[in-house]
Parts: sequence; structure tokens; C-alpha cells
Amino acid sequence: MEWVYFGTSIAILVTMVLAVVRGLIGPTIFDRVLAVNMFGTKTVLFLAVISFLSGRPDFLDLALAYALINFIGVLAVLLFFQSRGVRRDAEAEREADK
Amino acid sequence: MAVLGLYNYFIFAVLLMIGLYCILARTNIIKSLIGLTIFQGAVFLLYISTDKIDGGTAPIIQEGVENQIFANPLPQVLILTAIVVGISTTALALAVTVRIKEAYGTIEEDKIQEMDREL
Amino acid sequence: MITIVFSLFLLTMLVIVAVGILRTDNLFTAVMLSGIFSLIMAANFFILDAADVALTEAVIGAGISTVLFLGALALTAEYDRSPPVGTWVPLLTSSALGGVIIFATLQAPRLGDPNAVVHKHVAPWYLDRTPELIDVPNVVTAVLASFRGYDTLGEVFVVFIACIGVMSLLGRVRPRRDSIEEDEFDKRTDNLRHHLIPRVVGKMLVPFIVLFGLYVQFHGDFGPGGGFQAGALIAAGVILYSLLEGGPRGRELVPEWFSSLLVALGAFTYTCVGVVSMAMGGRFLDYSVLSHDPVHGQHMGILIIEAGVGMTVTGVMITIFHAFSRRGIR
Amino acid sequence: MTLYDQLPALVVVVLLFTAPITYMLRLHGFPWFSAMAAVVTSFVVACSLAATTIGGETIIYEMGGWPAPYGIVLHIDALSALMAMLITGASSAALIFGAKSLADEVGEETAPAFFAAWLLCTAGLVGMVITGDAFNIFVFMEISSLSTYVLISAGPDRRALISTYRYIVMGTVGATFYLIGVGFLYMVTGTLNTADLAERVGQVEDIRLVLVAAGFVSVGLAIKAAVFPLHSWMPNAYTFAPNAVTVFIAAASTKVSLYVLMRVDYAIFQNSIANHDIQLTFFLVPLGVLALFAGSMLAIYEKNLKRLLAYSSVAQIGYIALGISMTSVAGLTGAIVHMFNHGLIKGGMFMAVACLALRYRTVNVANLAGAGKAMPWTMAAFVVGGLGLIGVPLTPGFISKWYLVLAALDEGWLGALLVAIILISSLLAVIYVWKAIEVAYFGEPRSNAVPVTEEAPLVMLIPTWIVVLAGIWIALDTSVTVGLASIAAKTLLGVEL
Amino acid sequence: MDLLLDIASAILLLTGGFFVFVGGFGVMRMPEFFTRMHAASLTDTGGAALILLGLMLQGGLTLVPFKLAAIFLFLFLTSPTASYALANAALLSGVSTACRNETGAPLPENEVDSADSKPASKSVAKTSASRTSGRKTTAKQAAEQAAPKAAARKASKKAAKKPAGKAAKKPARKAAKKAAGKPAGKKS
Repeated sequence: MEWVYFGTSIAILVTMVLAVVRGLIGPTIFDRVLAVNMFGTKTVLFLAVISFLSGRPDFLDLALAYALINFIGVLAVLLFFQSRGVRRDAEAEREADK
Repeated sequence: MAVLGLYNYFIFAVLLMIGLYCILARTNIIKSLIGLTIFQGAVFLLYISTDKIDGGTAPIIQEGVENQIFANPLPQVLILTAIVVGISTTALALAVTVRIKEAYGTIEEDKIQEMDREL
Repeated sequence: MITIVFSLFLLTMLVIVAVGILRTDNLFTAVMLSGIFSLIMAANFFILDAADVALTEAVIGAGISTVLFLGALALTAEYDRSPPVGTWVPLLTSSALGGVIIFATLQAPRLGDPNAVVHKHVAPWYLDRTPELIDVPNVVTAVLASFRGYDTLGEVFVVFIACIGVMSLLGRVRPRRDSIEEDEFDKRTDNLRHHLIPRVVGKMLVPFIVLFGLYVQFHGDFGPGGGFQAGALIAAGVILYSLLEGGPRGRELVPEWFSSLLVALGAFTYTCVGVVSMAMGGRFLDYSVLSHDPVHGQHMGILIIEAGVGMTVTGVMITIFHAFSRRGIR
Repeated sequence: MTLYDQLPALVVVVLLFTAPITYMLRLHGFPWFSAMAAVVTSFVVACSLAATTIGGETIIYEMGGWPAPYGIVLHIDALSALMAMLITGASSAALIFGAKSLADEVGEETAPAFFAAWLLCTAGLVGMVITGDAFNIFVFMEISSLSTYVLISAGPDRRALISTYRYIVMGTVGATFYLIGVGFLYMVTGTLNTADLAERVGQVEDIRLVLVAAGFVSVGLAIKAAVFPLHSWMPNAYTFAPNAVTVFIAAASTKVSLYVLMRVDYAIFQNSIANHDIQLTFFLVPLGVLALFAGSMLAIYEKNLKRLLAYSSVAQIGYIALGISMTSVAGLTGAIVHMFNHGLIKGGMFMAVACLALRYRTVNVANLAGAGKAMPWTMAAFVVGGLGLIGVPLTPGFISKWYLVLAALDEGWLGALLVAIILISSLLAVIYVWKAIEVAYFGEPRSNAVPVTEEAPLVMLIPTWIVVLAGIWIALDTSVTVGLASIAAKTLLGVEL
Repeated sequence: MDLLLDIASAILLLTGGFFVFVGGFGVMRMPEFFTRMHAASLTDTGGAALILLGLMLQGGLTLVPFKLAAIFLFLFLTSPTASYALANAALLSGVSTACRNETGAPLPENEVDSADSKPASKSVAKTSASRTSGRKTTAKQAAEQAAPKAAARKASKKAAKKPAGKAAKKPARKAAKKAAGKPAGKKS
């Protein structure tokens, strides 16, 4: 059973690396947000598998807290995007009617 | 194999260098603040890498499990405090940054210095 | 063996992300990458057997700090336009600093070697005597709340000052400048109401998040958790609500006066526990005098101060978020 | 446990207890009053602590009832009692003085937050001074720095914000350096209690980490104490902060970091690392000498009176650094006495400047012409303070310079050089003090300047003169300050009393 | 009995791991944002479900399977929502959905780096401008492909002219209709 956990966690870790790479090179901003979101979910899974691997399964609260924080992070990004777009148009309106 | 044991300290040194460089080289205020969080994050890594013990687990005593080896709880307590100190300083610095943006109209330190010099 | 492989992986990723943060010009990208930085740091702490710190770093580092940075970014520019100032001096100083550290830590105790001095002097006392003196499974909470309770008291007041600082800086709502009047503007910008699905799912989750926060608060003695993490989690729930419903509605849910009262009350409770233990003949913050049986007194003391810490951190995070969001888009 | 035994904890707990109350109750005028009450109580407790420690004994108070290396321990000896007295005294004087000037600078709405931050700044500084635990020093250092940032950012001018930002970045880097130093010390000794550290650091076989830890701790504290090359945050922070805040932080906050440097260096590193005193001298003497000259030069060419005094503080900190670097009883006594005296002198001078600022609405030296005639009492206080800076006999400055010169004399040829440097920098001090006095007394007020006629209000003049007279009194009867200082120096160096 | 459980959870875990890896691989290889989004979110939920189910089997009858169920439920609710919200925001902000132009060569995606916050200096005729800017950015994109990546990021930052996020200004319903119209415009 040991090596099953180990194999899965390696797979998850490689995906995390891929997500980080996409986060770094992602041309558009949304790629980076996608990378963060994906990274967050992968960390949740990574923690769940590792807590089983290290024999302390009662540390799953961490994984749940991660999932929750990840969701709030993505929504905060969306609100930031929306307010930025509208603010730019507000300034554009001001620019136009000046 | 010995070098692997020192890997944590090496990464600590590299992160400190990146953090300090980011604070000193970048004039944008928010970029410097992110550099400051990296700088403080590196110190957390130093403390926590001292608490690891081979074969040990988190210092939460489970009933019925005999002679477990536990990691050292003291650095974890110190770092719990340091993390919250870090976020308090960042929050205060961000509030000051917002006020600077409203007062000066920019958050680039060199532009602010020019505006002050004219005064 | 496992920790070496994973920490190798994660630490290298940490450095790559840090370099990514340094090199990117777009501040928004830097904030997103600093979110990833905190998550990797928290995963690393978990592998180094520091469950409590991993939870705190995740909730505060990845959660609250990203939201605060985004709030600040919304009010300021998001482009780091200036070219790096003369790169020689910073490069020199930071590499000197790194060189000194690498030189110093060559002789430092290896990661995890059992006969390091650190595991010999003060730590074993905590691990042996906690079941007998305080009888709390989570030794970290015992050390945090009771053995080094004075540190945590200082800690609560650091958070208290952060709240005071942000309130005095961003407290007064600024007069409006441009033509669009306020509520119409806020209606459009300040919330995700017209995103139907996130709004429904988000509002459904808010009570469970707050419930999970309370679970972490009172579960602090038995598993990873405690006042700081619980406060940040509950605040995250309220922040989620005001993200979805917009600032004004969020401020109706948790009004300003209530959250700043919560802050002052939490710090006050913590100090009162200390003063009461002085009044009952013990030293400052000595919980064993609080009730007839010392161990029971320790339990009571730890419970009350964890509640005080939870109240303060919840109040602070909510007040700071509202101060940023109320500053709004002027 | 009688109240008398609880005093060591009470000096901090009173302040921490009142801060949330000040913030919660939003009655008119209540915040200033509750802050005042708490600080004066704390001052009284600090004086009684000084009375018990003047006999040379140190008080150990175990927080939470846990024994020394496991719990946190308060360690109060003559030096910490003296510093606690200085901090709480400066804070209460600045509060009494600042009642009126703060009323208009800090609106009614932010008054509770401001005075709660003031209380916590005092609590942070006092907490740093009395604690015996290395990490606890970091926590209280953060409390005092964060509240200082809040106090400075309350300044009316927009430049207060940018100087607060710079102070935040430098202060946090300094505190993190200190944290790294403590982290290395913990790695090699396993403990955080200063007394325990002192014993165990000696037994460490590989001193490379201990040396680097000493380096990090010293550099971190040098940033917080604005020692010369790392002082760039201080002048702007003092200039743009509200006047009453400048009075308080000028008198107390940098001295505390120097106190921590002294205690950490002498208590922990002195008896454990071989020839550490030479390393300390090699580190501090050049910095001190540079601070003396650069500080005085910058002060001479400075137009803004507050920044002039801030640069002169940089110079005076150079004196204290010189005193610390001379590892002899006389040298340390000189340094400790100068910390106390400089706190008094600089506090008095900044109060006088605040009175001028209230009437003239500006602190620019050029348009303070004719202040000598218009505000005789304020300018008289400023002149006495200026003489103190120079070190004229009968002023506190003279006492500390006397001990520094005494210590320097028995250092051989290096000492003679130091004596020359001290005399030269006193001459430089004459130049920049005279520059202000000459404009005030002999300058013609410009025609378009609004004529200022009446003196500063009594509520501001009385505290100024109390502080100035206290300075004169301790210059004459040196039993209290020099007594405490010499005992402290002996305990630090391990010489029997 | 527990051998059976072990085999079952081993299978579940390994397929879950494989799904997750495919998701990561997809995010790297997919040419354009929305296909990447598709790859990531689909395998996100699928991979997570398999792995958590596999772990539940191992948990036995303690509290652990319930915690895993809570995590699974939470992930199952939030990650599709997050993906939807992200896709919606991306669409409204004008990320092009085109990934092939007429000649069949993969079209480098539209550079919607968050342009500097300068007010969009475009004239009132927004749609025509966005078409021209679209073409201009595509041409620039082609140049950018040739230049090494670091230089590309510098070039894209300076030259990036964001097609005005005008759609966000109008209420969502009209925007969705208009957005559907706009990408067609860009393809011509």
C-alpha cells in the first residue's frame, strides 16, 4: 500500500510542477489564475495522500481548509477583474466626455 | 547524502537573497512588499527545518500509541507568532500604500521622491 | 526518506516561484504567484511535521494575504512600470548576505538528525511534561497558550495594532471625486451578484465555512488548530459573503462597530485572564490558580484565551477587509 | 503573592490592560485621560522597581509560573529599571505636553485608535526592556514598531506617509535580521532564555554559527537603533510625525534598541566568544565615529529645525555606540548615563520646537527669526537643551561626556584619538546649535512674516521646563542616574559590586 | 477482505493519479486558454473524486472517511463553480476563443495581459477599434513567437493594447449575446 501512496503523490507533485510552469509562462492573466486554482486543488489532494502516507490520517482538516481558501482566492480574483474592467470604462467615460 | 541535509538552509539563503534583492532593486511599493513577505517566509523555513526529527511526527500525542518520536514543538510556536506578525505588518503597509496612492497619485518610490524634492 | 524527496521537490518549486515573482512586471501576476508561494510553503511545513503552522500559513498566507493584496491592487496601479534601479548595489548586498548564511550553515545540524542540540534541551521537557501538567494532546497549543502564553499575548496585541493602524489610516471614507455617484457605481462593481452560479454556491457554503472555523477553534487542543487559524477561517467565510454580495451587504452582515468591538474584546479577555490569575495569587497568566485542580485550571485558561485570540483575529481580518473594500473604487 | 511581588509584571500589564479600554470607550476626551492615567501608573511602578534594584539585586519574575528555560521570565536589574523609568517618564511628559497639540492634529474620530497605539508603543518598549527571553524581545519589538508606524502615519503632512512606509520596510528588515540571529542561537543552544543562552553559548564547539548570529543580531538592532549608515529612516520619521510623537520616540525608542544590543552582547556573547570585545570594538567604533561626524555635518547644513535635531540624535547615538564599544565599567556607565541624559535633553528640545511650531506654524530655521523676543521662555528652554547637547558643565550632556572621556583615557593611543574626536564633535554641535539660536535672538523677522506675540500656552511650557529642570537637577546630583548606571555596568561586565 | 479493499483503493488511487497527471499535461500542451481550462477543470474534479474515493476505502470505520467525504463534497461543489466563473470572466474580458486561423496553423492566443491601467484612449467606435487592434495584436503575436520568450514578455508588455473590456460595462445578459458576436468578428 505504501508504494501506491508514493506513486500517487509523485503524480500529483508532477502536476503541481506543471501548474507552476503554466503559472510562470502563462501568456494571459487567466492562465495564471487557472494555474493557481489548479495548484490549490492539487495541494488538497497532495495533503490528503501524504497524511495517509505518514500514517496520521487525522490531519485532513488542513486539506479541507486549503480547498476552502482556494475557492475564496479565485472569487477574489474575479471580483478584482470585474472592478478593474468597470473602473477602466468609468475612466474612459470620463475621458470621452471631457 | 550529507549535502541533502543542508538543502533547507541553502534554500533559506537563496530565498533571503531573492527577498532582499526584490526590496532593494524594485521601486514599486507593492512589489517591495511582496519581496518583504518572501524575506519573512524564508525565516519561517529556517525555524521549521530545525524542528524535523527522523521518524518523528507532528507533536500531537495520540492515545494508545506508545513511544512515538515527536517533532520539536517550540519552533512551531515561534513561527505561529511570526506568521501573524508578518501579516499584520503587511496589512499596515498596504493601508499606507493606499493612502500614498491617494496622496501622491503614484506608488513608484522614485516618482514620489521627485515630487517631494520639488516641494 | 520520503521527506527528503518531497521537500527537495517543493523547495526547488519554491525558489522557481520566488524568481518568477521577482521577474514579472505585472503586479497582479506577482500577487497570484505569492499565493502559490504561500501554498508551497504550507505544503512544505506539513512535510516537516508542523501541522499547525501549515494550517496557519495556508489560511493566512494564501488566503487573507492574497485577498488584502488584491484589495490594495484594486485601489492602486497594477503595473510595476519602473525599470529596476541600479542593480549592482542590491545584487551585491543580497549575495553577500546569502554567502554569509551559506558559510555559516555548513556546520549546522543536518535536517532531522536526532542528536541535534535542539531536540536535547528544552523540547523533551515540553513533550514529557505536557500530558502530566496540562494534559492536552496538542503539545503545540499547550506551549503556545500556557508555557509561552506571554508571547501569544504580545502576538494578540500586534494584531490589535494592525487593526488600529488600518482603521486610523483608512477609517475616514474619502469624499467622492468623479461624476458617477456612489451606489450606482458600487452596484455594478463591488460584487459578483450577476454571476449567478458562484453566488448560489458561495452563499450556500458560507455557514459551513464559519462552522468549520469554529470546529478548528475548539478542536485546537486535540488536533491542528487554535485561535489564529479559526479566526482567519471565520473571517474568510465573512469575506466570501461580502465578495459575493458586495461591500455594503457585507457590512450589514458584520457591522464595523461590531468587528472592532470584537477586536478590543478579544485582547481585553486575554489580558483579563492574566490579571485574574494575578488576583487569585498566582503569577501573571498562571492558569493553574484559576480553579481547584491545576490541570483543570490550565484547560479553562487555555480555552478562554484561545477564544480571546479567535475573537481578535476574526475581528481584525474582517475590519481590515472592510476598510479596504469600503475604500472602493474612487 | 503580594502586590509588591507582582510589580515586574504590572509595569507592562497596566498599559496592555488599558489599551483595549481606550479603544473601546469612545467618550469625548476619555482616550487621552485613560492613556495618561495608565502611563503615569506605569511610571510610578517603574520608579519603585528602580528603588528595589538600586541595591544591585535583580528581580526574576516567572510568567505563568513556569521555571526559567521552559517558560518566559522577566529579568529586571538596575539597567532595565533605569530604562523603564526613562520610557514611561518620556511617555507621560510627552502626553501631558501633547494634550493640546494632539487635540488639533488627531481628530476626535481617530483619537481612541491613536492613544491606544500610544499606550501599546510604551508597553512594547517597556516589555522589550524587562523581558529575559530572546524571542519575547522580538515580539515586543514588533509591538513597539507597529504602534510607532501608526503614530508617525498620523502626521498632518502627506510626506509622513512615505516616511512611514520607508520606516516599515527598514524596521521589518531589521527585526527579521534579529529573528535570524535568534534562530541561529536557538539552533546551537536549544534555548531562548537569555541567562540560559549565556551559559550554553560558551559550550558550543563550532562558533561559526554563533559569530554569524552575533553579526545578524547586531546589524538588526543597529537598523532599529538608527546607528549611522542604517539611519536613513529616522530623520524623515521624526520630522513628519506629530510633534508630541516626535518628543516621545526621540527620547525613548532608539535607546531601547541600543539597550537590547548592549544586553544581548554583554550578557550572551561576551563571556562565550573569545576576544569578542575586540570584534565589538571593531564593529562599533568606526560606526560611532562616522555617526558623530556625519550626523553633525548633516545637522549643520539642515534648514528644518526638527530634521536638524534628528541628525543631532544620529550624532548622539554615535556617542552611545562609542561608550558601548569601550568594554570598561566607565565606558558602559558613560553610555548608559548618556542614554538617559540624551533622552531628557532631546525630549526637552523637541518640546520647545513643538511650542515654536504651534505659534509659528513652521519649523524652518529661516523664518523663526525674532523668536527669542516673542517667545522668551521657549527659546530659553531650547538654549539650555542646546548647551546640554554641546556638553557644557552643569548640563546632563557634560556628565556623560565626562565618563566617556574617562573611559577613553585608559584605552591608550586609541583612547586619545577618541577624546579628540569627542571634543571635535562637541565643537560641531556648537555650530549647529548656534545657527538656530543666532536666527532666533539676533535675526530680524521678515516683513511679510505674521508677527507672533504671545508665548506658548502654559500647559505646554510647564512640562518643557519640568524636563529641562530635571536635566539640570540630574546634572548636579548624579547619585541616582550614575549610581544605577555604574551598578548596571558592573553587573553587565560581571564585576562584583 | 482487506486485500480486496487494498486492491480496489490501489486501482482507484492510481487511475486518479493518472487522471490528475493527464490534467496537468493537458494544461501544458493545449494551445489556447479555453481548451486548457477544459483540460484542467475536468480532470480536476474527476481525478480528485477517484483519489478521495480510494483513500476512503483505506480509512476504515473511523472519522476519516467522513472527513474525506466532506473534502470531496466541497471540492465537487467549488471547483466547477470556480472554473465556470473563471471562464465567464475570461470570455467577458475578450480572450479570443479562436485557436486555428484559415491556414490551419495554430493561432497564438490573444495577448490579454492586464494592460496598464491607462484609460483606454480608443475613440467611441469601440468594436471597429477592437477588430483593428485584434489584427494588430495578432500580427505582433506572430513576431513575438519568433523572439525569445523573455524578450517577448517585454515586447508584449509595452505594445499590449487591451481590447476594451466594454462588454463588462453592460449587464451580463446583453454582454453574453454581444460577446458571442464579437469573437466571430475577430476571426474574420
